[in-house]
Amino acid sequence: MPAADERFMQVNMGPQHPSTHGVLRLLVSTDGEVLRDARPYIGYLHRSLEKIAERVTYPQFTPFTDRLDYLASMNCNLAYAMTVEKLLNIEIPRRAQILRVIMAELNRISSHLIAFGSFSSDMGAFTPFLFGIREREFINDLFEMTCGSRLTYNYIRIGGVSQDIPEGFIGKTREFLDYFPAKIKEYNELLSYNAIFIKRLANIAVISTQDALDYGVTGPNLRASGIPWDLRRSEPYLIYNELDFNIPVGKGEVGTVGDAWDRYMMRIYEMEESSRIIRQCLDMLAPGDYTAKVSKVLKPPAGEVYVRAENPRGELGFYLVSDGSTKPYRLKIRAPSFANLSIIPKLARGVMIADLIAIIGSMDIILPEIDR
Amino acid sequence: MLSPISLQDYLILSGLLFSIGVFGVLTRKNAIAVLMGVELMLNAANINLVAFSKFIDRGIQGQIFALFSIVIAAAEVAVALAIVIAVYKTTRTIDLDKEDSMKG
Amino acid sequence: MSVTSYTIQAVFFYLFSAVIIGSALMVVLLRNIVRSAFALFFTLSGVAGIYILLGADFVGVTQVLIYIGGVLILIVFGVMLTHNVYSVDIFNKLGTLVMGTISAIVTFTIIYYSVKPVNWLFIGFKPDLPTARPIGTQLMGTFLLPFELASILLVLAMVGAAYLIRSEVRGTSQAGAGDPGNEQRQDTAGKKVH
Amino acid sequence: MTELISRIVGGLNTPVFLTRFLVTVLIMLVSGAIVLGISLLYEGLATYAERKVAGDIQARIGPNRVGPYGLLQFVADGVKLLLKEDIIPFYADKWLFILAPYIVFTVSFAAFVPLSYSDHIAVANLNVGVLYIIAISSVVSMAILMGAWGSNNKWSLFGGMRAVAQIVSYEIPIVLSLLAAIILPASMNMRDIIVYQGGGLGIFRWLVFNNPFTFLAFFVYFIAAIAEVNRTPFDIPEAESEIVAGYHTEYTGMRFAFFFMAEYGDMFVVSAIATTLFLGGWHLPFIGGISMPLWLRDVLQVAVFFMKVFVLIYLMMWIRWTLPRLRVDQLMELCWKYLTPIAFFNLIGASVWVLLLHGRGIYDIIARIIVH
Amino acid sequence: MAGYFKKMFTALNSVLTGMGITIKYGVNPKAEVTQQYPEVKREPPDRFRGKLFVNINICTGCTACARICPVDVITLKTVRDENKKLRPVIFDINNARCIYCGLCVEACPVDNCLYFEKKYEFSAYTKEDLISHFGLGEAQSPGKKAEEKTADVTKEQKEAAQ
Amino acid sequence: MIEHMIWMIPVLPLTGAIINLLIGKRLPRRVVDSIAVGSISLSFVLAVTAYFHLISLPADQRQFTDTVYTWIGLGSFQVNLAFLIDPLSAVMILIVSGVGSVIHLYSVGYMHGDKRYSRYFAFLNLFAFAMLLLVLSSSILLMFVGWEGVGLCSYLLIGFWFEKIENARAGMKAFVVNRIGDFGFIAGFLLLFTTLGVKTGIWSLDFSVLKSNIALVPVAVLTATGIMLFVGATGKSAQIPLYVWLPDAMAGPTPVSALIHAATMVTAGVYMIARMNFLYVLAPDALRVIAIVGALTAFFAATIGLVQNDIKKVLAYSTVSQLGYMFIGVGVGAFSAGIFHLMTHAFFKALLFLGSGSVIHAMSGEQDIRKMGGLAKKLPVTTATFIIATLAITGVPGFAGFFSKDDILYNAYVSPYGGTFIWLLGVLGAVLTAFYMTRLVLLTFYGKPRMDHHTAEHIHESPKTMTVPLLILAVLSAAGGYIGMPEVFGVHNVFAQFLAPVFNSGFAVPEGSHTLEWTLMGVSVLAAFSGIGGAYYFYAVNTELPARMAQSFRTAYAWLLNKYYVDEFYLKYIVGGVLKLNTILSLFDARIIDGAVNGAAKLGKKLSDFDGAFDRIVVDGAVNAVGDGVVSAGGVLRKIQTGLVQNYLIFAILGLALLLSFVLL
Repeated sequence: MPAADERFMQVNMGPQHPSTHGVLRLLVSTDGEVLRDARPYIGYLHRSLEKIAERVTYPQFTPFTDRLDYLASMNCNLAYAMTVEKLLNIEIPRRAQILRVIMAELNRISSHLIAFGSFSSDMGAFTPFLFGIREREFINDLFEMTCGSRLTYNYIRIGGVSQDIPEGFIGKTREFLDYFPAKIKEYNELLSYNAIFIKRLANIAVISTQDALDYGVTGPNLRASGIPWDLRRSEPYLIYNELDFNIPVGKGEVGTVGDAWDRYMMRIYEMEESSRIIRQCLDMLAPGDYTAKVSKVLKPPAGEVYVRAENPRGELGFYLVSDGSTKPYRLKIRAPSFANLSIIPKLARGVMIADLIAIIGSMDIILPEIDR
Repeated sequence: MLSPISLQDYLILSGLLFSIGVFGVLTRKNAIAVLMGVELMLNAANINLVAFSKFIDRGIQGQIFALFSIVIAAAEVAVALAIVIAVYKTTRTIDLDKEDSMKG
Repeated sequence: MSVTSYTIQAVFFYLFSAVIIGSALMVVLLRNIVRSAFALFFTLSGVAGIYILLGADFVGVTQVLIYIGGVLILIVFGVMLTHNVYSVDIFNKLGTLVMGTISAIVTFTIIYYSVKPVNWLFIGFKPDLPTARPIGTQLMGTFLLPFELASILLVLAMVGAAYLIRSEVRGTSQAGAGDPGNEQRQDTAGKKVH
Repeated sequence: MTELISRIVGGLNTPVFLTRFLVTVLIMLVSGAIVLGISLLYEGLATYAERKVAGDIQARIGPNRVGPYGLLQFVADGVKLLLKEDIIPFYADKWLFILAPYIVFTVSFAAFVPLSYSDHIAVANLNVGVLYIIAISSVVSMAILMGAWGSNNKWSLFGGMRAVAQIVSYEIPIVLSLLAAIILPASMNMRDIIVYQGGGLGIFRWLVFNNPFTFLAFFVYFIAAIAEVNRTPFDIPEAESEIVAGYHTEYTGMRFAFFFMAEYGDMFVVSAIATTLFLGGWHLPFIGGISMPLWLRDVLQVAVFFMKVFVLIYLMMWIRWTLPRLRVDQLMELCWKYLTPIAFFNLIGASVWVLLLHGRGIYDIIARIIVH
Repeated sequence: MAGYFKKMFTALNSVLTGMGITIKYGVNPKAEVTQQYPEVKREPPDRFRGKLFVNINICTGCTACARICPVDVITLKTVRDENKKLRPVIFDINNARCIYCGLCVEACPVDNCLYFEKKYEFSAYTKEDLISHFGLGEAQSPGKKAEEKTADVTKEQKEAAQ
Repeated sequence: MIEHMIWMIPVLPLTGAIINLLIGKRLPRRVVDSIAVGSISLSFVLAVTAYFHLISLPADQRQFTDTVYTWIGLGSFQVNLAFLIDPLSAVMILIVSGVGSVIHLYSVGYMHGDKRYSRYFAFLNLFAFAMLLLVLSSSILLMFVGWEGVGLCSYLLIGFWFEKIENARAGMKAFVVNRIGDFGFIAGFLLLFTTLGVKTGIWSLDFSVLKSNIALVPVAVLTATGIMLFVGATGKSAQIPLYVWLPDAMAGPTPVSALIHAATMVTAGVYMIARMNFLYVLAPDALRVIAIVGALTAFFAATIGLVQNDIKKVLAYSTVSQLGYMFIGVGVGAFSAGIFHLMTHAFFKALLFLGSGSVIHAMSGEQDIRKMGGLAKKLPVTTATFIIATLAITGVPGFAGFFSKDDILYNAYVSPYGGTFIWLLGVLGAVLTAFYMTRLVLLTFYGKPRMDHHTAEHIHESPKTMTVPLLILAVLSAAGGYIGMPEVFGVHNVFAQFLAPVFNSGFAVPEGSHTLEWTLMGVSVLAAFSGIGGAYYFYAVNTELPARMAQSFRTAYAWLLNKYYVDEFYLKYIVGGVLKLNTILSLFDARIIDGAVNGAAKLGKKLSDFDGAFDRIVVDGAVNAVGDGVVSAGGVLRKIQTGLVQNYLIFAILGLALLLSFVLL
């Protein structure tokens, strides 16, 4: 702990605080309402996931990846599955690939809905949060009918997906896609373009392009700073190179490029883009295998591999070392929120307490991923 | 049965309050506490004004004076506190026993 | 005015007096300065009550509005700005305490003996009439100049106070390491922050 | 009031002063108890209404378990709060901590006193009624500061400081906009003000329609009043996502309930002032001229008064569940850069209007034009 | 100055737009999406991952489920019966630890042996109550300790063999 | 009409000051200076109108009062906010507003690049207001307000460039030294007020009332009052011993020096004594003191002026010296001569200062005359006007200074209050004046350029706004003297006649023979030319001589250069304060033996007497005893002075209680 400057008030924001999105602890040093310093202290949710990986077999670790970013389990499953597949050199059937994309993008929408909702409640408006939850329920229902679970899906497996989609899934998804744009418009009217909301966020906590690169910020936060870096486009995996979608970047619509409002708005735009992707995928969906042939006991050859995928919160990477046994020798997770969190002390200097909440909310960090 | 309250009673109440204020001003070590003592004294004076207005004044001028006094007290406190805080910022204390740069 | 009214008035007078004197004593005697600031709240409320008892409802309400809503808040803010949360105790020295007591008693004696023997010239019974309108009329008439001056004074005080407080350049004032008050604050802070 | 006392005492026909005195005190206590009871009932129902309105707006149902339509929810809540453990933090300043909620509640309750509920019903018809309410509600900030300081919690302190700054600042536009209305009836007596607004089919003489300046004043007042009672979008003193719960962070059980009820009490009072000063108070719209028994008229008037108040309270709730929260400095900016100057020029305009047109409102002018 | 009023106007406009949206919901009871849970029970989909159930009679005691479980939910003890077939004497599933990943169900080689029920209400007062005992030993000596159960079943088998 | 517009004369600049002070920062510079110059010019127009109105009246009725407001009304004691116009104040307002307008105009050019432009003009206007209030007031109290006002404004203006600590110090010094004088002033008029009140029951501070009742006051009181008032005048008008602030006050902008320290403020003391002439004629002892102090100042300041190298410092000492002449004038009872010199001095000294400002402006801020030279070619207008002013100040016949100075010297010789000694000092002063002024001109404008190359390139004539005022003042300096031509030339002394109603109580000038007058005039002309010639010899013909002189009279030169170490003396022995008395006493011998003895031995008998006295005292051990006594007494007393306000309050309350108990019991 740094020597406390007597002039400033030291306040612990968290680990028990309504808007630190979990158990993040920020040691905040304030001069009245103005922050001098905010240092994040992490580790309150540490579960040794990387160590556990060394003690379980490759397929057994899949459910644990659900718990990395619990709001985007599908995407975490996907990244892990792709990592092991690369190690094993497995080719995935096309239907499985398309299903994976559909699930990943649906989960991206549901994750962004939570980001949108929780951010709105951070900003003091509670109603959009419930609206967001309402739409997310729809997606949860879709997932539940596919894999039986509503939060930790464990659906995307090494070699494909665990089950084929059930009957009626496509119809329901289309229903959702038809219903969703009107809701996005509603969000925008209710919140995004609300004068108070803009006033709270425009020009707040601007991440410059250089800073974003320096701190390794990824995902919507990076794109909000004006860099069109999206792994789906820059390093296409699955079938993303066949799809037509835009990479929204921050334009400083109401303030500066890379301000909190831009970061928030990236998520709204991405939800729209994801809807487009899902629609295309549904059209492309043709009968086929939902999984490749994978042996019951996985024994990848010795070696190491790093695979990354675009998660809702940024670049999720798995660095996997295999010694040829059934268990990973070492698994290192590159969590996007962890990198994104690192820029918070820089942003938090000199802003007000309310802005700190806006910063955390607009970065959309998730603690299980940070603490692992 | 209680006898009607006379002007004297009000004046004595005000005198008591004033004396307490004097006590506070004289004994408190803290500048703001002294300021509170001053407020007590001002209030005592205002009670006098209003009481005279009720019992002797034919018009309402005593009350108007009290109003002015209240308003000016507000200004006084604002400035006094500003000074106290300015002193605090330079010396990091408002202990009057330490503010003795006038000491011979 | 019936006798009952007198009685009620007397009851209220003694009630308010007790509140005023009691809380005023707390204001000057309590060692915790925040508490004495809050005790001042009761004194001021009691004085407002006395005003209303005297038929000066406008003054009474103004007392509440300005003294409690303004002055007292300022004082409490002042206390909070100049004290650490954990060191609000103030002590009185015995010497000044004795001298102060003597002075206070002497003051009261003088006031008492100058008030008591006087035969005040009463104008007789004066009903409690509405005061807001005559006060307003007189402020805008007879007392227009003082009224305007008071407003100017208030503005000046406001500007002056703001100027005084903001004159410090942030981050330049250094709390000396040898400052005893500073050490004490840190000690207590270290003890109680958990 | 005095009439009532003398009637009752006269009925007793006893010369003993003590009896008369006791009867007077008794009547005071009883009338106080009635108002207290009604206000408690109102406050309970208001909390229920708040939750119901929130539910409606958020596409939920809201409380519906206890009693019909969940109407008794507040009773359950009250019982729960009463039975909850009463926690006083160890390092709190116990005196202040205990005293603060009582003062807050008392003050909010005391503000009910000068309200004129119908032509004949009022607890005390004060000559300086409007000023009295303004003065007494400024005491709230003191009590809040007491609680905030007494809690010895940094979040509480933040909340207290914010609350005081906000209440003190917003008093200025409130008073200025009220003055714009008061100069017409030239009285601060609630009943006089309402009587002034009689006629004109019961709505056209409302001060809000009197002239453009009073119309504007009403909105300025209403916005400032929302801030005065610390409700979203001005709920920064208890902004839960920023400073946990502000000044009542450490309060539990009944002490918390006092703060809670005081908020709803204040809502009623500010709405009642708006009703009294701008919306014609208890005047029966359209049917005011019809002769009817006195008791019926009083009942109708009370109903009309409460109806108007509740509409305004609904408006406040509606706003609360729509808008995000402002930041501290933006709140001050709104007050000092927008509301105060507008209210100020509005007051000048209203004075000029009154001077030039001798207090005639737009309705009077139109009526004159039509008649002649 | 024009900017000042324009700002006010845009602010008011956006606020009123927002309020228009909320009042639409506020006055429309049909918009309410809440389900009255205890009265209205939601029908879970077919693939719902609820409480695990074991059809112990067709269980082959292969322990595939216990091995694949990442969190060691399943406690499985088998005894060879007279036909040299493995019989699951103890088949305990600790619902408090289960993460409902479904790996065990997929691993089970026997159809309809280990599967998820559509049950989702199984609150209990103690953690022990959350352990479901499916093993054969449970039928014979319920409530006994694991060792005793094994002993009982072994004894019974011995008796039967004799 | 004009009788009731007198109040506007001071109020106009006040309005200008208020406007510029409040919103000047937001106004364009053109507007700021228009307001400032316009307001003072309007005042001047009004003053001229008032003047013409005044001379349209018969000579014995030339006095009227414009009462605006009853300022203080306590029973019979009443102080009005009233303005008095009589010939004396008419002359003064003409000078103040006239010269003031010119200087305002000049400032527009001089200050054009300054960042606190509006504030400067606000202060300048405020100063004009205070000065006009001073000269127009009809009572001492109101005059005192103006008196303090000019003090304040001089503080503000001297320290106008307060970024440099010396400037701020100079302002402070002026303020503090003025306060010392003011103390005398207050004491003086209060003494008069109370004595008159107690003696006669007439509680008044009005000049007219005082004048008519002055005879009722005992002479001793009048003398005391006169001396006390004169102490005030020494402060304001920079006479011995309080002149030290004026040279330092040159730190302010040059137009300020011109306005405050040449033309107006410093003359306040002279004006005050002239205004109180009815008192002084009854207190001849006080007059003598004034005359002697004036003569000494005139001489000593001139000696210091001989060796100064800063162009403004030379002018500053010449101002002090010329003020000494004015005091000689009023001190010998020739009030109109004093005022006459005041007027001509205002013209030529303002011109000198403005000319020096123009030079400094051209030299990019350089003030050292050793680094100038040869400027005549590059600054023709400045040079010409400067030379006119120099001729005026040196008393070359025909120029303004000649008539006024001659008038004073003549009166000093013939007046019963004066005498040969004073006259002689005056003449010597005139020689020295001529010498150092010529030196200044020669060093500045002629000879080889001594400035560095860079500065030389930038030298250029000042803009119109600066040269036009110079020309106006040059005309006045050249011709202004003719309104006061002595009667020996066969004309009427218009000026003296005009002022006569005010000074009717003054002494009658004894009819000296024309021969005497011619002789004296000849002596002073001779003095002027000898000074000029000497300077010409030293600085144009034999240019090495001054350096050699300085070398051979090293110590004397050092004394002169360091202004007789008066500042150091004050700093060490007066400012040090009472509490440090002990330290001072113990250090006395070391300092005095080293510093004072050496100088005293070479300077002459007077100072060595002084020094010798010191020596004896210091050698005497008794002083130590005195010092110890002071310390121990102070030790007892300082226990009371805890520095804690509350302790003081306790004593105050107990004391009050004691007092009240006498009343009540």
